[in-house]
Amino acid sequence: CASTPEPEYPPTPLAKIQAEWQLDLQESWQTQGSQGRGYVHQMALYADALYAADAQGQVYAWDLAQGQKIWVQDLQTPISSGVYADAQQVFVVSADGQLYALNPQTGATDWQTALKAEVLGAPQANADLVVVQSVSGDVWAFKRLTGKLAWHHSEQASRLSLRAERTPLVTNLLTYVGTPEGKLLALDNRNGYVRWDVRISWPQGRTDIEKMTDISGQPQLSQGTLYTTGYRGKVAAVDPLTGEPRWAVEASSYLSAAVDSGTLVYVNEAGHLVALDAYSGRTLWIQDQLSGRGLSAPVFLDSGHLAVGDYQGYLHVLATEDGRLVARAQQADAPIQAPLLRWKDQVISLSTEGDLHLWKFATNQP
Amino acid sequence: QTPDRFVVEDIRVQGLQRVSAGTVFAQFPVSVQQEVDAEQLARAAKFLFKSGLFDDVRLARDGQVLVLQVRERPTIAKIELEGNDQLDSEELLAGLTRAGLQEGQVFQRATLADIQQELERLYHAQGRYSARIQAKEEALDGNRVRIEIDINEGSVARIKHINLLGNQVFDDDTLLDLFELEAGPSWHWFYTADQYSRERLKGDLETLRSYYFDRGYLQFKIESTQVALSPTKDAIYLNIAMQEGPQYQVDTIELAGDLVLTEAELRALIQLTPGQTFSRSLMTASTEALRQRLGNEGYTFANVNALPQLDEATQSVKLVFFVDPGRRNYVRRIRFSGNTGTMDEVLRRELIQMEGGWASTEQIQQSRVRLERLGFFKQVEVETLPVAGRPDQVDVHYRVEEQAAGSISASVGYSQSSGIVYGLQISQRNFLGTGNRVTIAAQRSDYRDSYTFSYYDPYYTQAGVSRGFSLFYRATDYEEGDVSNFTTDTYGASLTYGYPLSEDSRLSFSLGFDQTEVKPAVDVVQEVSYFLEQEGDSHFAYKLTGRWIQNRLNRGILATAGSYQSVSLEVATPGSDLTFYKLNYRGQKYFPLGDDWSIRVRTDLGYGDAYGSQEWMPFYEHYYSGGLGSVRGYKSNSIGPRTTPSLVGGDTDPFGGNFLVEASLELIYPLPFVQDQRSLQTSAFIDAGGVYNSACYPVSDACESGFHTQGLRYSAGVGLTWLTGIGPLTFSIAKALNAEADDDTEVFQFSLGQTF
Amino acid sequence: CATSTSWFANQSEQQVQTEALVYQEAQDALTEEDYTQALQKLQTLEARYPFGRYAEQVQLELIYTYYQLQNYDAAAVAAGRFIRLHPQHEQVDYAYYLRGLSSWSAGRHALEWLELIDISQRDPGATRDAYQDFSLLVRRYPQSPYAADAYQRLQFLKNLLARQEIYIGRYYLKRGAYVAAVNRGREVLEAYPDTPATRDALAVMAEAYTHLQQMAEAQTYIDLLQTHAPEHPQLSAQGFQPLYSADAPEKSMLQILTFDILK
Amino acid sequence: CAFPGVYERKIQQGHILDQEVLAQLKIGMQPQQVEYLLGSPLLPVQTQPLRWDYVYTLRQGNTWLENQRLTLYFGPQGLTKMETQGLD
Repeated sequence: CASTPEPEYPPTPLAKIQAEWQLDLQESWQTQGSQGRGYVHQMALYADALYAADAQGQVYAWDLAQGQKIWVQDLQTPISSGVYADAQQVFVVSADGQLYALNPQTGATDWQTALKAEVLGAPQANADLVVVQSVSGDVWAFKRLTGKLAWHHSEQASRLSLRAERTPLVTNLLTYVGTPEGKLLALDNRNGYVRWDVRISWPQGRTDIEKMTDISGQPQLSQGTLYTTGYRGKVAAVDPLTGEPRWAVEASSYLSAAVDSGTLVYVNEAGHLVALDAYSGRTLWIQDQLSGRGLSAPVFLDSGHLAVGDYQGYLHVLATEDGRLVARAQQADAPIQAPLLRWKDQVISLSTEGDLHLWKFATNQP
Repeated sequence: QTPDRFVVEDIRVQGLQRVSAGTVFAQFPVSVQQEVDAEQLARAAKFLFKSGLFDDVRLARDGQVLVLQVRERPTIAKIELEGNDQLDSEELLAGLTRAGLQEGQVFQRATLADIQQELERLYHAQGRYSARIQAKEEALDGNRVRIEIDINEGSVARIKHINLLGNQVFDDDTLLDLFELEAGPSWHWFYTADQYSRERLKGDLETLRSYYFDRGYLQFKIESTQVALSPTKDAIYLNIAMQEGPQYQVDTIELAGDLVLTEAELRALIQLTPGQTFSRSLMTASTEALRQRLGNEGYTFANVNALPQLDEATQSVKLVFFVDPGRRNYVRRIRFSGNTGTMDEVLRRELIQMEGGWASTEQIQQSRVRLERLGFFKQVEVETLPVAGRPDQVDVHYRVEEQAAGSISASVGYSQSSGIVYGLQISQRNFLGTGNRVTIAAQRSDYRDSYTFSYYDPYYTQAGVSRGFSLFYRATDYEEGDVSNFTTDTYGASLTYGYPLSEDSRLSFSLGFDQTEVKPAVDVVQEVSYFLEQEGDSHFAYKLTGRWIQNRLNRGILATAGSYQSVSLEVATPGSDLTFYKLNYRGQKYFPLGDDWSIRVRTDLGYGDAYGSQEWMPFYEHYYSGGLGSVRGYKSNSIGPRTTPSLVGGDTDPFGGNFLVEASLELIYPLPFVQDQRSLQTSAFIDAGGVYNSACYPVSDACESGFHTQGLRYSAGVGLTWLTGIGPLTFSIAKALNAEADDDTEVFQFSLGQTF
Repeated sequence: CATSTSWFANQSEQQVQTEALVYQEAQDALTEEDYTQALQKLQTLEARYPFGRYAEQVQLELIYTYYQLQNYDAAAVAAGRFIRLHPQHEQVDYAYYLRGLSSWSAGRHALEWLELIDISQRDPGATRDAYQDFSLLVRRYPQSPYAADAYQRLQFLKNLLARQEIYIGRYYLKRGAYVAAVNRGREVLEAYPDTPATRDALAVMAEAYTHLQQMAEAQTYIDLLQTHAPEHPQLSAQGFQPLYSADAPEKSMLQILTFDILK
Repeated sequence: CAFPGVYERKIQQGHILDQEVLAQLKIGMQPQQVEYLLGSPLLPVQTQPLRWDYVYTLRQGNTWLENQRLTLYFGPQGLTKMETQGLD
């Protein structure tokens, strides 16, 4: 019998849970989704405005307070990246390598510039610059008012890298990026020079596949420590100014970790949620009931709860203290790969088919 | 303690289980009575260890006796594979054997890792990047091990999306069409175009570069190609970033170096002209044409290279062709191989390139074509090899593959036109490899009994004067052949001489006689009885035939290029009972369309008439049309005017006519799964043909004289010819397009043993 | 579907036949000339006991069995492997001999026994490959029991190849390609000096130089022919008789038209 | 043979000996220099004394169109004598 080869980590069926919280669907909107081109289209939230993009080339803006659409802008070319938004501008990158700066009120295009690379992660910005990182690991920084190229850091292209939503962490002075070769770099925002770099994991093994050891998640900064995950490498904490490693733990995760008040949570390759003590790296708990379910990057809803989406369109909420599953809801049967968002008492989820849902997150304990 | 220096009285080996002492001594370079020191012994031990038979080799000394303590490595008794579905076990075991790992082999610790790596490599080659292999060993008695390999094949990494960046001039779709790799729906397991492989990507990038170079974008550059694999390892995404650059026009073209020929002559071969958009393929074609031309002048190893100099300001190219003829070459020896049946002289006499003369590439190639035109060989290849120590001399080697035509063959053929054909054919075109055509053939069928003896020597003299003679006896029952109800007995003989007029055309004359008896059946058709009344039923004729043949086909059988024409005039000379002539033209031309596709146009024309006191041309010499080799889809000989039934009754039969018009248009295409195109040719065709009488017999009522279009018959269909061991097999399925009531059509026709 | 657990895993290891027993069975099969049986036995020995006591003997007998089964390719491959593995083995001459015989027999032409086909006028095919093996055997192992037969076959091959050069040389004389004819004759003198064809080679070279009107050269070869083969057919009272004429047509018109009856 | 219009192929043998090249032959030249100019001789060479023969022949059917010969004699200090025949 032509057995379909079973995947490396077979998805585990969901067991009944003791729901302590619940998620009630409030609102549902629609984008054109990723159209099978493997885009995640991370959403952006600023003040009460929610922004999203899709593979059709449309950028949407909603007013969450009023619960209705503000504007839709059609760029007539597929968008591959996630969305970044703040008070001044909204940034997206198209599939053929054009960075667009849009006016947050009207969606009109301020400027656009070509960088001729595929960008999946959402652009990041600070007061002066907007920074994007391509799938191959190269980093471009542009002046956010004019769109003029400030600097370009190029990574020596490895033959086979992991397809992931590489996202830089932009601070005032430095921009932190992970590379396909397993290194964490700090780039000086003025000129793009490498202030420091630290090797988090080593490519080992014989074939190209075994040699893949990308750092593909977005580095996270919390209480003066910089955290990063690594594919077939390590989860590590380093000093943000010098790159001095504080602790590192063998792990394999290609998604960004979530850090909040002393707890770091990441999803490993097998789909287990693992919580570490942010100061020492000691393992607090491991939640493996969602193994193999293609989880999205974990997000803290509040200090007590964190949430992930899975490949069948389920939302799962876990308790931060021990990782037990406290709430669950299912949207349409389409994968949720974009990290969830929290707005006031609501949780926002986006599926790859473009269904965007707002859920009221409340406890069901009297 | 290792002995410092001593004479070895004897050598004893301890720890042998399955390895024989003889093998150990053969690998241990120390012999009895030899004086050795510690260093020599260490080297000897290392040499024995390198044999790979033992896990450990230790030396000890017992008095004057050297003791070898060895621990044998186990050998692999069995390798078992589990979980492999896409790649079957033989394939995997063959891969392991190639890596030197097979049953009976010595087992080393490293073997396990080697097995794992080798199998992973095999799966990665199939694009199954997520395959995982565990190998473990289990000890058996007799120092042997069994190796168990558990395979999880994982899924094939399919290309989800190819992303082109930086292309403004040509859009994504036009460029992606050039690619072999495509992002395709993974619903079909055998759909392999979307299976990523590095070689295919390299090939596609090369196609992309030449696409741009061929359109003048000389500064086109592929900046980066980036391959990303999804974390679940089953989807691959390609990013190709390019820099198109400006389009360049040709500014000037120069020729430099030792041109050997006049500049004008060489310049005519260059396919680029100033002002035209530059194209790399035209530049390469021009270089090849120049090199070929110099080869024809004896400079077989000439080389020509073209250097485009870019002027970025004006976006124009200055093109310089550097010509270096090298030295004129001479052919030292010409050698044949593969002609185990055909005599060397039969091949050598066809060559245009002379041994001992200056070498011309064109003549060497033309000689290859002439060998193929003999029709004795399935394949003829030629290579020119430089002679060591003689920079200006070459040897030419023709490698032939003989056609599997038995020299003695009894053939039982079947063709619808004449039923079962028993035939004993003593030989055909290459009698015992002498190149002479000797045919002693006896054929019996309901339609015709014929006995022929013919002998034809194409090289009666060296210059190519050919000579042949033939004797034949034929009894034909036209009734069986659906013509009309009479039989003819003919016998005769002829002597033929021919000689070449040029490299590919010949003229031949033949003188002969034949005697024909016509025996009408009782209800013979009126036309026959009318003719017999006029001319009697037994005719003797002297036959003089002149024939001009021009054969430029690229192969003797199943040609795919070139042309063939023959004009012949057959005259029954004065002094024969019936004086008539028949003028025939037969021509075919191929238009190759590239890699085994070509169009073939064929035409047959014939006109015969009586002359002198004679009024009618003998009806048994009439032309007929229809059937295989003529207008397919119609019964053979069935097209054309029909006879008038006898007064007694009986049906009308085809009567043929004194002039024939036939033509066919064929598209020859290769069958996809057939590699050996040389012995199988398939085609789709349209045939047309008609037979007419310039004047009608007074007795025939339904007869229209002269050419008229309703007389033409059309058909269309598909055909196949296959060269089997016992002779060519021809099939055709054709639909008659404008058959009328009394035409007898035949959709399926086949025959074995004749080539058409 | 469930991965197939190898149901025969628990089958006890095949009753271990001692190596000697299997080897004996192979010898019996060989003596009875039951080569298919012998082949099967020898192959199990080769797989089971690649380094056993009889390993080398088994290899030699395998070559012999393949040869008897007329599987000439397999015999040649097996012999080649033996020569590579045991270059100093005292029976390595047998391996060379068998490899030579294999390519010799592979080259034989079906109709040759009918004397209808003169193999020296055609490509001897695989038989030519036997040349190296036999000459190496004769040169390096003169006292080998097979050297005598190898020498015979070598001589036959040399004569065959030399005769072929003469045929081609004479063809070139007929066509008027005299440089080619000279070189074909020279090839015989240089490559096959110890064959009777050298006499005809001298005649071909003499005739070629005559037609080239280089009488001095022609005379040297005629003198050589005189001394080495006074009874050569082309030597007559009036001196050297060329086979073809350089200026008269090969066949006159009359001859052509009258089947060579009238001149 | 005497058939009307019979095509008889031209048979060419030996080295093309054209005038400019022959003009460059000088007494005293070493054999390698000659070999570079004319090419290595196709006909067998005589060794004592060293004599090289170059011929160029062209025949059609059984009539001579060209029959040129060049014989070169070499001494210890290179080319000593040149003889030509049929080369005007």
